[in-house]
Amino acid sequence: MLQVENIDLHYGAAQALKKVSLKAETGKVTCLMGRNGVGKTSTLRAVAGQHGISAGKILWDGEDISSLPAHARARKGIAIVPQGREIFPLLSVKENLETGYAPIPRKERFIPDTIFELFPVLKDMLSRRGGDLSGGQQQQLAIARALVTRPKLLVLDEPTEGIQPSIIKDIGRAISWLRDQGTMAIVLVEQYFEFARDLADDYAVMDRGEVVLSGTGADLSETEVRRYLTV
Amino acid sequence: MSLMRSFLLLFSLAASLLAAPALAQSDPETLRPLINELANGKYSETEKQIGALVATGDPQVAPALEALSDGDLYVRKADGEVFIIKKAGKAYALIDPLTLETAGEAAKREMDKIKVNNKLRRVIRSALGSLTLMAPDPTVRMAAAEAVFKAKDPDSIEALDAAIAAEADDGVRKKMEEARAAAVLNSDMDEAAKLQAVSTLGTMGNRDALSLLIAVQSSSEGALRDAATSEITKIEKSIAAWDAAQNIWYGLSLGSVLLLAAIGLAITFGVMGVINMAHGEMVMIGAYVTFVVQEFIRSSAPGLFEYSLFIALPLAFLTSGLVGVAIERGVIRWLYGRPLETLLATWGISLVLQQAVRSIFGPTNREVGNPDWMSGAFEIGQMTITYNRMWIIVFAMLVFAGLMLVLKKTPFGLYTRAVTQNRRMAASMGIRTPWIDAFTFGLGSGIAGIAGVALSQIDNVSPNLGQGYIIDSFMVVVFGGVGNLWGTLVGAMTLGVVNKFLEPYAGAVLGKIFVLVFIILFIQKRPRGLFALKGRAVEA
Amino acid sequence: MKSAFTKLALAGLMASTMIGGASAQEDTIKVGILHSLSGTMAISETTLKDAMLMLIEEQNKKGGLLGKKLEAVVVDPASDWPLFAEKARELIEVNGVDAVFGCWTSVSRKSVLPVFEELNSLLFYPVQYEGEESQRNVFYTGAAPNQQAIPAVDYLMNEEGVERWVLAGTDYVYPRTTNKILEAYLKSKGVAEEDIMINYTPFGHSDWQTIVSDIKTFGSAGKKTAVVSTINGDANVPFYKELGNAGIKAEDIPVVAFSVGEEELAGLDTAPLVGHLAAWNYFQSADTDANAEFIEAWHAYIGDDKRVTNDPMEAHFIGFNMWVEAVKKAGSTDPDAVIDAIVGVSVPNLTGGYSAMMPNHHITKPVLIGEIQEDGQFETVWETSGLVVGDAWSDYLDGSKDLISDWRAPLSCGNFNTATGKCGGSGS
Amino acid sequence: MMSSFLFRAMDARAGIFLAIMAAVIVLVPAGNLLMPEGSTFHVPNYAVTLMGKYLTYALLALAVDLVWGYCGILSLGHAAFFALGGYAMGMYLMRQIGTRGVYGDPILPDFMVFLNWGELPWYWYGFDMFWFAALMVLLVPGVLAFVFGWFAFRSRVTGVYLSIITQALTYALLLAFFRNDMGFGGNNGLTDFKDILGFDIQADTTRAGLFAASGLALVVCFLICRAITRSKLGKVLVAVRDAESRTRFLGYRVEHYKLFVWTLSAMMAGIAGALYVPQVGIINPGEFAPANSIEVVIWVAVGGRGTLVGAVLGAVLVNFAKTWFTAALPDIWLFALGGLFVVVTLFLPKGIVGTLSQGWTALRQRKVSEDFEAGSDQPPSQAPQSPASPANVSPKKSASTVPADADPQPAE
Repeated sequence: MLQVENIDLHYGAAQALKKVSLKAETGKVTCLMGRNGVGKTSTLRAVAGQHGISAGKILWDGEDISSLPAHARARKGIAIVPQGREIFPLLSVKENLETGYAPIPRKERFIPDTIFELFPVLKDMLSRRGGDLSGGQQQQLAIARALVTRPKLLVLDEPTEGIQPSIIKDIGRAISWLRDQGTMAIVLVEQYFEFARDLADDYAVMDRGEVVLSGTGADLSETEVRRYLTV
Repeated sequence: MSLMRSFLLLFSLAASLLAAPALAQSDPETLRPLINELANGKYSETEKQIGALVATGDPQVAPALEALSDGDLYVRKADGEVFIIKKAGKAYALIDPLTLETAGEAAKREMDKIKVNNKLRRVIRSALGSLTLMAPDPTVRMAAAEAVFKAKDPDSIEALDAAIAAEADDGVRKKMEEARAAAVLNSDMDEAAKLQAVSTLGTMGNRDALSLLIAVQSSSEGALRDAATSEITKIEKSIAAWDAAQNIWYGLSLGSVLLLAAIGLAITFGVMGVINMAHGEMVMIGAYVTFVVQEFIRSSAPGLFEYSLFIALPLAFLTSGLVGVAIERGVIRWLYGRPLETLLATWGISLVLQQAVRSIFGPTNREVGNPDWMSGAFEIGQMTITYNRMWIIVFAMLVFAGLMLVLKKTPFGLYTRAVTQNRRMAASMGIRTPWIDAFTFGLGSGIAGIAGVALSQIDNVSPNLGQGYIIDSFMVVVFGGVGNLWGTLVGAMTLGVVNKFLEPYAGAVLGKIFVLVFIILFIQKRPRGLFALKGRAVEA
Repeated sequence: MKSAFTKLALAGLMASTMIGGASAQEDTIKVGILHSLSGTMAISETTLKDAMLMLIEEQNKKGGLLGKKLEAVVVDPASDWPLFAEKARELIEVNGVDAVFGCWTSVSRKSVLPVFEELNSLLFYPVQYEGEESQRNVFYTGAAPNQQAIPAVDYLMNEEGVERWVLAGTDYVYPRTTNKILEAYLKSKGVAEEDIMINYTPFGHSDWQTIVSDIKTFGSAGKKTAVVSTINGDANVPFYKELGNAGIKAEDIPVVAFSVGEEELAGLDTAPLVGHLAAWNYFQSADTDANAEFIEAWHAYIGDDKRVTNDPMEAHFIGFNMWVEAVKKAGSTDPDAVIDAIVGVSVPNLTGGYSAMMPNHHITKPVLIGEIQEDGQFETVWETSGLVVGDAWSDYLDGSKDLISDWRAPLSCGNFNTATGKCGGSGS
Repeated sequence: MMSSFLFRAMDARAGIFLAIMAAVIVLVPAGNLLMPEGSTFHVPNYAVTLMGKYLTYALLALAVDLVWGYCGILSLGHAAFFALGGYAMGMYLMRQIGTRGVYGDPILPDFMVFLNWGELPWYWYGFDMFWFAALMVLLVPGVLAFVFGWFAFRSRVTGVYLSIITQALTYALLLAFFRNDMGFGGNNGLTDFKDILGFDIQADTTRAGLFAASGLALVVCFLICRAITRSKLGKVLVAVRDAESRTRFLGYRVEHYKLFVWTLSAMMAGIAGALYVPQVGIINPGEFAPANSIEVVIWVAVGGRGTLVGAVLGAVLVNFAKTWFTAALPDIWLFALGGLFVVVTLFLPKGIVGTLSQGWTALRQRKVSEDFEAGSDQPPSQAPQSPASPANVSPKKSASTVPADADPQPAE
């Protein structure tokens, strides 16, 4: 279980997060919502270890991981699907997937078949360069790449951004399938309300670097949340 | 070492001579006074004496002459007896110059060297040539034929005729025929014989033949002159073609030196974005490792000398690599995100390393020897290819291929490429980016180190070694396109060949200036080098 | 903060000046050593610094000079020519040295000349150079072109019968001038224009393939060919390596070098180079007692009996002893007194004779031609029967053939024109 | 609000600097000429030439700081402009020797006489006149920089590529000037100067005059640089440095701005070289050596990039250290100097002046932050840093984010 407790985060002198707290449980999808620039991505970066925090704590299965570097967190089973996908453009699809071998033991270094079942399109593209794929394909690759590390916490940052509806559906199916496996906690940052609503077990809404609403998916009140999503 | 070689040659020569059917073999004792006379007086006297020995036509005098030429003929001060000597510790082992039996030992100061200079060596060589045309060993006969060719002495035609008749080896016989042709043209034989000789030289087709034919052309008339002229035209045409080939070869050779120097930089600079001004010093460290290895081998295992470079390679890789890792861990890793400051810090490191080497090994050049397989040259047509250059080209290609293999086929290479393209994402994939940085820097430095082993074979091993290559290396990497190893390969070879084609016309200095101006202009045309990488990963 | 620093800097400079001024009154005679210990020239010059320290130490063992101990002041001009001038000034003004031994390259000497002239001090310059200079405050203990180049060419012409010449050099003033002189000299001996090939390369040139192949081609024209090499410093090692590998033997195309000594050969496997030549005024192999003593002292001082000695070291040996004798003669280290006293001073050299300081501030030297041996030493194959007087102004150059130099009164002129009878070149 | 703080800081810094310079320009020559030798206030000749040399180096560093610190052009070839200015001055000084050369030729410099040059090459014409030489001191580096910059900036050669071709430029000039056939004295360069403007170059007064001239040139160029960096032009330059393509999108002709500053900087370097030569007495192709240019960059980095005063301080400090080390530790001074560079880089990343002013700013910052907490809605931004992360700007654009602090970036 992931527990984010009262974290602050600064970019230089600018404060991006103020006492943000968040919880994500195994087998559940936690949705983080909010407008552009309210600190969602910063929160994910803090969780993945891509940016240091200046106050508060991040606990993973009870262990304080606040000061661990990103690669050590990957070893703890935390995988991120970042905003903009961040595919390695000059590596082939296969190589992109294989970068996920780094944090796992030697005997697990293979690409699980389930990945190709979730994203069959990747199977035909193994030798293509990552940079040559379409946006939707890159998004699928980014999720697949994260899955290669056998994560226990999967963090997705706006996986639907700029992607055609049919693939959004595929991605949604994949996320709910992963949740149903019950082996991982999923944190999903989303602005696309319907997509989030369909998937969320828990939710949190951010504004101006703070969490302003949170609760379980059942309580998710569209009007209240919409207030924070529309500009 | 080469002393040993000449000794072996000497003995095989002598043995073969003794075994050969006596031509004009006489009692050694009648020759001894003549040999003892060699020790008298000036070079001119010695020269006369050599003439007298050769005039006996007795092959038994050959070993003494050979030893004289090698500087191994000494005279005993006490009684004026002449011996061939062999250094045995502090004393000399004496060998009788005629019977070739050992004749005891003598202290150094009891003996005087019989002085020899280039002119005497030349005289001896041509003299030995005519004496050894019939030797049983074909290599000796070949050398003899070459010596006679150079001497162009009409008096040797008779001996050559006999030797040609008896010769079984085609190569040697061809050489003898050429030697005969050269001698014929120098004699007063009739025109038919000379025409025949001109055509022999025409088929020989190299510069030696050309110079002989030009001499004929300018000193003769009529048919002979015409024949010579037509052969000259032919040879000049073929030489021009060979010259172009030779220039390409020189260019590739220079290119592979540039490649070796630059390829490590292509990794640390091109892949990691670190401006490593201490790169040249990594090359220098590799060269000094070679020196240390050779010193160690010389003092404790002389037999391994031929393999010294193979022993030095892994050690140089490790030493330079470790220094590189130390630099990365100690300094550079604090500077990521401030690339220009790596320039500053590594410049400081390069000063420190230079001074360190100067303090440890002294400021002067150190000797790194070429093993036999790196020495000498062979010819393909009219093109001379030196072994060291050839092996360096081969080596550069192997290093390049090896590096490509590491980067393309190993997990380490994959992680390195991932880190290069997107460091933050790579870290989030669980790749230990600090380790990758250290290892990549170590790899680049280690490769610079093995480049140093190769460069020690053709250049100075001095504290300044690295400085000489650093600018060229940066030019190659930038010309080829930062971050692209193929670009580095093509860039190095292009610059090498362009340089070598300019050099004969513009001279070495202007040639180099033109190449630099060419690079400046080229970058205007393609601001990111020959093989510009596309995409955001490179621009970041 | 800036002002604090400036004050500090000024204070430091002044303090060192005052210390310098004060210690000049102490009981030592200071000798400056101005050789590069870092940068490109360190490779050659560091040895000379060590040699000077040894000579000074030995002199102190003999009781010093004028009853005082000698004290060496070492600075590092770092192969940086303007820095040479700065350091020279520092040695004379701040440290108060009485004589300076130093410089290697011509440009470093040119850089310090105005300083020595202005501050009226003494410089002993130990390296063979292009000539065309005679300065009151400078003593040239290395060879002038007539003490090296011309005898070497004579030897090749007479003994080896060379008819065709390659003049290969690094593109700077010494090779340019030497080659100019040699070209004029060769032509005066009837060598045709097309039998002379002149080739210049940049400093530190390392790819000799093309040039060596050109030499080979030039040499295959049927006439006996030789290479006169004024290739400088670091470029020699790759040059000789290429030469050896390309199979150019001394018997076919001998190379005579003016800048290659024992020190340079120490970085080379000399087996393929046996028979190539060098012209110097001293070889380590010189068979004299003085030389044996010098070598022994050197090995003891440097703690390594593989270290070689070379010609510039001998030049410092001669120059230092001349200075010592001149100071004794003058009874003072005052530069004017020493300049007056030193002309005519004669001290033993290491090749078994005496070298004397001539009025033109050059010295007399024997000229030796040596062949490279397998052990990295030279064997003398020819030497001048007597001593050759260093000629400041070449007889083979138009601009300087009328010039002479004599620093004795009443002439006291470095460039007296015998044609116009005036001091100061051809003008005024 | 913060920016006015910075400017006030800058004013204070510049004020102190100008005051010190004024004092140095007056006191050093006065101390040299007026104070009797032996007096505590006497400045020895040695110190005058040495400090004069430092001042010309400081001017060169200033020129580099202008293009690197404010415009992001890392020139590894600025010594070329310095040397060209030096050569222009050296040619004038050579022509002033007249018949006092060793051969006494009234027109040809000595090196041309003994290498048998028949007549003066055309490009030496005019250098017997000071005004012409002075013009060339500005024009030769200026025109070269203009042509070079014209091509390079128009083709958008940036970053390391630009740095390396500036290095290629100076290296090519080095090789060219080494050639004796160029007619600039080859390796020996130009030396043995006698007079400048009729004054004996070795006279104390001339030397003091040159010192003062160097100081004045430094002050004038400093004021020019400051005027530029404080103007709107200066802000555009900083924008170019920090985000060139964005500046271009905003409609600025980036290459024109760059070209202007680049050419100006080269001319300043030329002036520095021209003042350097008469004080050290020699100009030789060694000045073109790429290593020299790198050293200049190091002076700037040590002092503090983008601070002007820092460039001056760095140049003086490093050269003082070099002077001191080469005499005090002749055998091992490279360890000390090399070590100094490493230590400064690691522990004073913004250089001496940058670190000091950052410390000072940080002190102020705390106060400002408190004000901010108290109610201001405009977050303070740290001026000298690269643009703040766009986390709180537009996430859509954050594809081109600046990596986190510890990330390596390809060289600028």
